[in-house]
Amino acid sequence: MTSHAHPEGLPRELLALRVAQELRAGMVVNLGIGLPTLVPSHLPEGHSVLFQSENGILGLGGIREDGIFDRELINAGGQPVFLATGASFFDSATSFGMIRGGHVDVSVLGGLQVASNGDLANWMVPERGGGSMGGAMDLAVGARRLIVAMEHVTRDGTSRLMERCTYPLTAQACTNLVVTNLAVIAVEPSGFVLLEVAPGVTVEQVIAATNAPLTVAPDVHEMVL
Amino acid sequence: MTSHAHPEGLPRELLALRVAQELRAGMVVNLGIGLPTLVPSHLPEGHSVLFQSENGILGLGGIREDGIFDRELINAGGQPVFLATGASFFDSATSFGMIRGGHVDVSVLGGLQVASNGDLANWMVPERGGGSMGGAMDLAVGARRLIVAMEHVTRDGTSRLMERCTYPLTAQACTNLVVTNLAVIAVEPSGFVLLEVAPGVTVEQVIAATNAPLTVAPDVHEMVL
Amino acid sequence: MVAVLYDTPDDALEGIEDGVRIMFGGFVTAGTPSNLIRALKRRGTRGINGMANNIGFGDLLDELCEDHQLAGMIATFAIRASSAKKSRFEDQYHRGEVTLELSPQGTFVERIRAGGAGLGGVLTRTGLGTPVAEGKQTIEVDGVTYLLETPLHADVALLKAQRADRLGNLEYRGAGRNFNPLMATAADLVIVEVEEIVEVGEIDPERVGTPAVFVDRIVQCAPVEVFTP
Amino acid sequence: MVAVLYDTPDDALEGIEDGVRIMFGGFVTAGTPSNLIRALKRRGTRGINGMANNIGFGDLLDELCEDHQLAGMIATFAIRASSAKKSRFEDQYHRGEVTLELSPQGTFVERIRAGGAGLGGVLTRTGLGTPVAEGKQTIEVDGVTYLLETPLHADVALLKAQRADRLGNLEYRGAGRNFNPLMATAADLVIVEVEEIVEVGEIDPERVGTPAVFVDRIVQCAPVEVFTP
Repeated sequence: MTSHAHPEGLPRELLALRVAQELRAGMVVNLGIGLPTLVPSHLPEGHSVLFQSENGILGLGGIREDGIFDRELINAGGQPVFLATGASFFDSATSFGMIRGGHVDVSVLGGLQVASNGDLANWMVPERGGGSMGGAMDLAVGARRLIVAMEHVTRDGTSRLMERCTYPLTAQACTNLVVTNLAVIAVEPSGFVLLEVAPGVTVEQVIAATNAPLTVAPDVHEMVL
Repeated sequence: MTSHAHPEGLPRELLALRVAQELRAGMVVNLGIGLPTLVPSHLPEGHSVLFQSENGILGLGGIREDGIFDRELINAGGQPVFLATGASFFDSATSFGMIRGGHVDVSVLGGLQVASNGDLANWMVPERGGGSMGGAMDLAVGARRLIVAMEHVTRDGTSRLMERCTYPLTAQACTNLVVTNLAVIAVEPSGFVLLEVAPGVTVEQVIAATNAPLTVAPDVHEMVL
Repeated sequence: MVAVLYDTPDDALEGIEDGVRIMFGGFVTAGTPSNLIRALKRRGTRGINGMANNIGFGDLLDELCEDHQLAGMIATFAIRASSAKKSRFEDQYHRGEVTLELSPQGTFVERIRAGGAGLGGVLTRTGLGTPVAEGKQTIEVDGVTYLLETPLHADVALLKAQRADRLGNLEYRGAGRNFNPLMATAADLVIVEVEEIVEVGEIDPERVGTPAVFVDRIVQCAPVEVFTP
Repeated sequence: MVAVLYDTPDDALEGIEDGVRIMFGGFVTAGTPSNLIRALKRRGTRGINGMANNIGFGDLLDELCEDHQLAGMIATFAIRASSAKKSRFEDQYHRGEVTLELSPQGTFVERIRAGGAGLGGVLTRTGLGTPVAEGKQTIEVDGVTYLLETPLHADVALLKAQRADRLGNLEYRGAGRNFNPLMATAADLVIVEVEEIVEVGEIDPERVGTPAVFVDRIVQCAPVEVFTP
């Protein structure tokens, strides 16, 4: 398979918008590095989602783009941020107690591979070696609901959704929902269930881009963006 | 043995003074409930001993006796206290991390029984049942040096220093020094070593009041109070 | 979730039923939820399995024994080794009407922390060679033996802080912290009495002792007058 | 013990020898002891076994690789899974010149905390079924399997706080806390750079983030300018 076999689907910003739609007022949400950090800008003005940042902030505001850099006020990706009203600071032990103890409602992580049993791999490409899990393993184990946001296929067209991950795992059976540029897919005990397709993408194209059995939900429909 | 068989020795205040002499500038010291709380008033003016209180204070000042009671500013015995300059507050997990982690130089605890192998019993009288160890077990295990301050014999004249404790233990082999109304006794690998006697008390009287072998140090002398 | 404000401590206890497991914050008088304890007494909830540092020692928990509301306690300070003074709890303990599990204070708070932080237990040397170790598993790590102490959870935590904002952020004062910030993490329903409630943003983010995520209900009231032991 | 004040970060490192185990506070730019890291580079200490959340990611630790000062790292973020950007550390890792032990971030901080708090280890579900669990003991508690992760200690901790008083009490600002308060408890010698040193009593007891008991040396200096990654 080459990338030409698969449709483009959503650009990154719309993928982030679709993830943002999963968040509800009052939820405590942790966003991983990379694509997930685009999510907050797609929430409505005055939303009451409380963003947790693993480096010790509850009530993270938006990313600061006015050129002012405060080294002590950054998100987990090292970017300068604003604080939301009602924010608080704490150390890393408290932060991961919050995460591991099940006090975070939703974690949004990037992914390299997701298996139909919910396994996630997102911290190491074996060909490169080494790797970096940061807080991802704790988030995958501890968050009440895990959303993985990623491109559906790799640059060379290989599906990132498969029966069993071939990369080292982040955590077992942890993924609840996968949002990709092509589709929204739930991870159920029975495996992947296709809930939504991106505008202009067909169910058949998603099936073709997924390297695992895919149950099509009876009410499968196009994403409303 | 009846109490008439043993001398009176030091009153409580002088026992506390003798314990105070063990403390050095800059030490971090935790004082147990009861007799140990009398220790600070026997330190010289301007001393720099830093008192740790297990309920979450480093830099405890003296006991407040002006009748003003602030419910959030008490020692581990529930008594109102002043703060020393440079004090800090923290939660109980941090407090016991400090204690258990070996960051307290000296712990002074009351005792019911001390054995010649260093075992301490101080939280339960079996005839009464129940008991209360509070923070004593953690202090006995975690403090770098444990001083037990107690009366040498019970009201009915039975020695509190013995070969093996008969009461349930607080911790094993934890006691470094015993300061009583009759004597100062080190706990060495070889057992009890008599270092000092109280004014007016003889070495023979201490031996008679101790229900375990007692090595007399070559330089045994009267306490300098 | 945003914390819900209640008008009275009695209202704040709505839904609490017999047989509940309750963590009580506080160390003697400091950080003790005195109004919530009195409200629990008025409510008459029975079969309570309580967890608190102390009972019968400047707290108001012993009053729950007047009407036999307690089924048992996990505590560090419950029955004095010396002193003639006896609490109602001690009487009921000796008559076999309440159970008592004593936990060393550093172990007690760490078990609560483990319960709130998703950890499987606590490995400590505290309690080895004492009755505290009886019936418990020991684990060897790098040649040193540790006691395995299990996490504590509760259905409800009754806590006290100095101030709260309307989101549920808590600010503590002095030795009022003690077990409160840990218990806030380890109970399904966290109810906090505070001396003052302020608008969101009025508590300095640097001074928040318990972030809002842990707090479900808050009620403002002046502490009950208690006598120092 | 009262903390000792040093004039320069270079002086503050006196006595540090080759083969030392060092914990480095900080998360990317926040709470990173940039002056102490630069001083360590100037000092030329070699064979360092480091522990830090990240290396090569907005910190200055990768500079220690220029002269091959590092023997190995325990870290949570060391080699990017994606991105073409390679650090010196990554190059040396691939050439087998440095070792790397990756620890999940919540496990890493809890191992440090255990090391400082006299606990025998950490029981966590994080890492089960992943390479992190390889060769490690698992423990069953109440029917649930946990991974046993061992405590971390260091000879030296290099930390950063906003302010210190002359006793050694530390006040942190913003996300500058991160690993610093935990590492302060887990090293034999704790050296802290701060932006300001004040008289004892000037830091509000309610705002002390690390009590003086944990701090050995302090030095005042403006943070090194670094670029956000």
